[in-house]
Amino acid sequence: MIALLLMGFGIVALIQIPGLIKKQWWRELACFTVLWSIGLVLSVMLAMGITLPPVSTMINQYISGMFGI
Amino acid sequence: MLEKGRISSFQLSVLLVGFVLGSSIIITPGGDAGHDAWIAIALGLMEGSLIALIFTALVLRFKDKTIIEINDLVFGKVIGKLISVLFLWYFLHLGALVLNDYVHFFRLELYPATPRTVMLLIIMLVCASTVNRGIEALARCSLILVPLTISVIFLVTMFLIPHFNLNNLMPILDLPIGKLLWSAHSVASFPFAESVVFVMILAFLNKSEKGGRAVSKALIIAGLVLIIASIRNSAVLGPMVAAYNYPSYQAVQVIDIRDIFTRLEILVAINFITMGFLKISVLLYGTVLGLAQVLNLQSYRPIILPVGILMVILALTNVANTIELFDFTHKIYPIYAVPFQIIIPLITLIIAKLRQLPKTDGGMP
Amino acid sequence: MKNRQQGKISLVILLSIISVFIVGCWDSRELSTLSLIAGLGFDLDPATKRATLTYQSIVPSQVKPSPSMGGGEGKQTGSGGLQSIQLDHDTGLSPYEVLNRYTQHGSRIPFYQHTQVIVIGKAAAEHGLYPFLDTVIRNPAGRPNILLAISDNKASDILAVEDGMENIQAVGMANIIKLSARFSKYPAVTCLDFTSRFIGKTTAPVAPIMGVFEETGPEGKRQKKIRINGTAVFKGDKMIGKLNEQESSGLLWVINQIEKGFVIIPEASLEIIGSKTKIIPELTGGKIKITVEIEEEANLIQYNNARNITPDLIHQLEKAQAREIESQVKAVIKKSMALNADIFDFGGAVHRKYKKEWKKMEPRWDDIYPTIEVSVKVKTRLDEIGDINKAIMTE
Amino acid sequence: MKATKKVSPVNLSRKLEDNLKNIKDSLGESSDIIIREMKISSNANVDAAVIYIDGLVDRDLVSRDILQPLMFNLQFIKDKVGQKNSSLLGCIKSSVLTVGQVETTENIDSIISSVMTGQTAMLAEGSIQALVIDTKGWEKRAIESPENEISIRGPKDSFTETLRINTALLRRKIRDPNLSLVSMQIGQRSKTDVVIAYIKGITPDNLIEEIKQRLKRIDTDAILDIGYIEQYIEENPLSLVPTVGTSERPDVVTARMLEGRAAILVDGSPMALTVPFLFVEGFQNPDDYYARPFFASFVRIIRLLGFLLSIYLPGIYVALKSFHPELFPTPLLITVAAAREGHPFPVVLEALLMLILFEILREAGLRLPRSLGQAVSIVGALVIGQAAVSAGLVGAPMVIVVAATAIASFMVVPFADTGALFRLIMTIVAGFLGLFGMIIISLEVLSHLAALRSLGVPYLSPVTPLNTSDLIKDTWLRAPLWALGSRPAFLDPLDKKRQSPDQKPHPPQNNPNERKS
Repeated sequence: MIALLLMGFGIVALIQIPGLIKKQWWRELACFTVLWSIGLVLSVMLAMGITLPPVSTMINQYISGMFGI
Repeated sequence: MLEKGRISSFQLSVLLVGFVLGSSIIITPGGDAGHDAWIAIALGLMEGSLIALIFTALVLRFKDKTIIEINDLVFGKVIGKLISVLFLWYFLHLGALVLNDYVHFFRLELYPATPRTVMLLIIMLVCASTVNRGIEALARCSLILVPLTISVIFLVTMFLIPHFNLNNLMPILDLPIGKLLWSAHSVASFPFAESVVFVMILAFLNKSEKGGRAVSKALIIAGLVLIIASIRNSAVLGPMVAAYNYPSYQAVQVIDIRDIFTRLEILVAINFITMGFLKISVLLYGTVLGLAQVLNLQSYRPIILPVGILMVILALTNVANTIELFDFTHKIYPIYAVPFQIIIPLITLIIAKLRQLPKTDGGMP
Repeated sequence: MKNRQQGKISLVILLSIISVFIVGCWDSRELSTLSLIAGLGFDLDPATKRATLTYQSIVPSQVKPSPSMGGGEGKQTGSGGLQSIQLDHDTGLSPYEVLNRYTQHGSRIPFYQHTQVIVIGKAAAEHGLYPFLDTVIRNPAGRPNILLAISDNKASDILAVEDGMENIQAVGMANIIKLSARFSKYPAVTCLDFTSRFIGKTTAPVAPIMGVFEETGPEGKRQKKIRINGTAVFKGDKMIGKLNEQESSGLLWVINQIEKGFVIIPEASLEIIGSKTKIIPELTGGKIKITVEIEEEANLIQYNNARNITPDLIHQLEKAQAREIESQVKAVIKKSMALNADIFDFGGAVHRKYKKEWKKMEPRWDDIYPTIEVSVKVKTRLDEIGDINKAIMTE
Repeated sequence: MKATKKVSPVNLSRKLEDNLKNIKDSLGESSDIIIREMKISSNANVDAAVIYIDGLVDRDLVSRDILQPLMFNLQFIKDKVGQKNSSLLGCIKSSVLTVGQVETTENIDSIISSVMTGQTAMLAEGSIQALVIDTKGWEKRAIESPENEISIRGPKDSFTETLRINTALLRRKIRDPNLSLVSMQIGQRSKTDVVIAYIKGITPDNLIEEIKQRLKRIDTDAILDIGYIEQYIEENPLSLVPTVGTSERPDVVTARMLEGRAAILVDGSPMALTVPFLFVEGFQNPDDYYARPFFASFVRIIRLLGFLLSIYLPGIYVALKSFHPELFPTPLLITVAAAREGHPFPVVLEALLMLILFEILREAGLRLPRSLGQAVSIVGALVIGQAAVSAGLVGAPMVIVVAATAIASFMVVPFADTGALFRLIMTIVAGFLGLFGMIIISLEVLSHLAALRSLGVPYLSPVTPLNTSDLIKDTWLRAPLWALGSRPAFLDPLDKKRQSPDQKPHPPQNNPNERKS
């Protein structure tokens, strides 16, 4: 599962990075890498069975608390 | 300018119709108003149009500028960027919610065994490749998909006319007024005012002075389609309309014309795929373009795929289960969306007016 | 440059989508691995509370032996020697448990989307249908327009009858129900109709009742046949009574579901060509009065007396017809008052007209309903008198 | 990669011998190169030579109109030269040669290239000029009726391999001096003549500029067919759909030029390219314009339907059978299920098998000599149709589906190849994710088509971006000719008006011949 994931992320990187390097868009490359890494870390966590916080549910609780619904 | 493409006001209208129909084509809004849903939609349409008036006025005031650039101008670099990030979060989250609806529907009705990750990835890939082709391609796709969808809706409604029982719509205004207004507000916030994402797109009109009319026209058309769908569902399904998750899908299952024109519910599913595709694409486009502008990138294309992946991850972890999703969309979302849809654009507009921005002396600030 | 980049990306995307498809086909349901359920029967043993389901599934290979299959023995067609359906039974405590049990003996996955008719045993109907209805409605496989029928005995008996012109008995049963509704004898009720009435709280669901009767065939063989012989009346999810033939027609008159059919009066038979019913509630001094207005149009198709037909006679026939319809309607109203089951949706009519007062009335509807004063007004019109304008024999 | 001996632009010298040696060196030893040396002038004291390539020139022309006058009119030449004190060659050009097109040149390079294209060069001792006489005339195919684009009512001529004939065919249709034929040569070795044909004042100038740019960019050794050009000038070469139109019919090409497109003709190819090529053009046929409008519109809609059917039908069948059996009407399902019973393969495999078998048969039937092709189709029909079904390998409904698809796929010729690929993709996808997958792939294709441009014109116009009047008048519907007042706006022609309005024919107001009744 994780291998598949890494492969997928690898393909994404392979499509994008050479073009960016060729055009010398370093800023874009940095942004891409940061976003890509966040995605990678999160999805590896998901694949390893670590539950990430359910965002909408948290917002739900927060707003419910605020308005007392 | 990150986006070189320009779209006409007509294309914008059609794209906006597609966007509004997006997921509301299957989750008919105002469901908690029962058979009065169509009144709720009509009221919601009014409120939504007022909201749309705010953000179109804001964006069209600054020609050729997206909300991100406007924020920088109005609030200054630092606060502006902060507010922009809020918007980006809203677009991303909304995209994830639409993805959730998408996957929930298909896994419930047609593909119970297909992993949700796979479905999400497939949809995201298609949307990403469309966004990669730019706003022009997206607008042109909508020009084919939206008329098709609307004609399918009308066709299906025609087929359902024999099953209409207009008694099901009576008595009109059965609901207590407070409940109805709440329902109307939730309709306004669910499909109509979500069009606030067009603050990213209105800048690319080739004739920006026509933008306001294009937006209101589109909202009205989409509202009419939704009203027709809602009346149809109530008339066919009777009191069960409030019980079903996907009334349109159930209503169409009733069609049976001489054993041949029957089992047409796949048409509703297809409508949802295509309109959902437009909605997700627009949201992804907004997020990606906005992020690129916040970060001062030269092109938004390199970050499409990573942002798409983040949207998928958000959709996967958004809620723990379906009932939480419904709970969120019905009860919390109408409140949650208020700042993004109304408050921030309104404040920006007021400040822009007070500071008399944009400066008309021609020089680019 | 940009184009080439885009082309490459879209090619990669296309390829990856296709490869994703190839990796897995999770929801593939090959037709030859499915057992197509045509009819479903639900029985309940009131004593043990155990549910029994009867499935009538289609055996595709026996439906219509295709000529190219070229076989010596399987050549005969029609429903003669070949069994094109298969019956299975399962029992268990809850409906879904029973459904689930199918997999213990079935060689194919059950597929419910083509279910034509659901038959419910009398005992189950009297005991309460909620769990079963919930199964049907909640499950995406349960289509809203599956026909419902109540068996006057056990559902499994009905599904076991081999009769009719159809290869698949369940299709035949569905056709019987549809035909009787088209000729305005008994209502055809789908799951959607049933649950809509059910969810409406004050309105009582109805469903046609099917029974098995035996008759002697040409060679002295006893043959079992199916016929509809009444309408079941529910209160909530429980069956509380039964309408006979006359009352069932009366019900259809009131709820405006007369399509075609016949009105038989002593001296003539009349074919209905159109009818429209209005239910007009009136609230005066806290009391509800309901007027049922029926406007009907018919053709004369048989006249028993050898007399020429005159305008006066037509007038008389119209009146006689109106009396007949009125008596049917009155009969069913009496019955429904006796059962205290609002099968006509009078509650809905009141709601539509007096929505404020309804709020107070709704919880007490059971007390109010039997006290409602119902008046019936029937207007009939006789139009055509058939191909002859003179009696062929004079008295 | 220029391997030819590069002939430097050497000017002719006064000595004939040197010139001939130079020319011989560059032309090499080839048996078809004829260098005829002779003596002209009254006392036959001037050496001269005529150079041509046998087979490329009209032999009659050379001997009757060049050699004969040169050798027989010796006295005349001498008189002339003497009288006017003019040059020998000038005199020959003006008074002796009875050929239409004669030019003078001073450059060996240009002499050689002219000779290569079938012209005859004449050199004379003591002259630094040479005459290049147009004597082109080789064996060529006559104009025949079109083979691939059949029309019932339209003209029956088609392009041939000879460029001049093809341009003449265009000229004959449009006798407008504004019909411009810009020619250039492409191909390091082949030196193929390429002509861009367009109508000045209709076709936008930037389009012509763009085509010229793209043609100039081509740097290859040979252009053997118009297909080479096509692949070099496409905007998105990786797309599955063609963005360049081809036609073998002069009437189609002229019609497209009149709408504001440009045509590219290549010597040696019986086809013309037209650009820009849009999606809707694939569904238009010359007969649509020659026949009455209602049937033409009907046929166009049928074509669209057939095209969609040919792409989606096998996929839909597979998807319904293996993913969504609930979508069949019950009676149909029972029939289909009965027909499916006992077949060994999954439906996808069955469908793919039949589709690929069909493509094999099609290709084999196409390539084989005509007499054998018949046999292939008979055997194929037997194998696919009868045997496979009765052997129980393939269900009978599948045969119907594939057969219907096959026939439908031939309705829209420009997209027949594309359609075959899409059909396979759709079928595979349908076998793995049902209708959902098919829609997703369709969306991907749609967005690809929406982004595609042909020479700058959006591929899906006038449907999207929408141009209502064009959409209604000449896309899936075809308005009567008198109503087609303007040229398609999406091509952005310089002259928008095609004809004067109000041409709707009507009965005469007061007809003198009307019978008194």
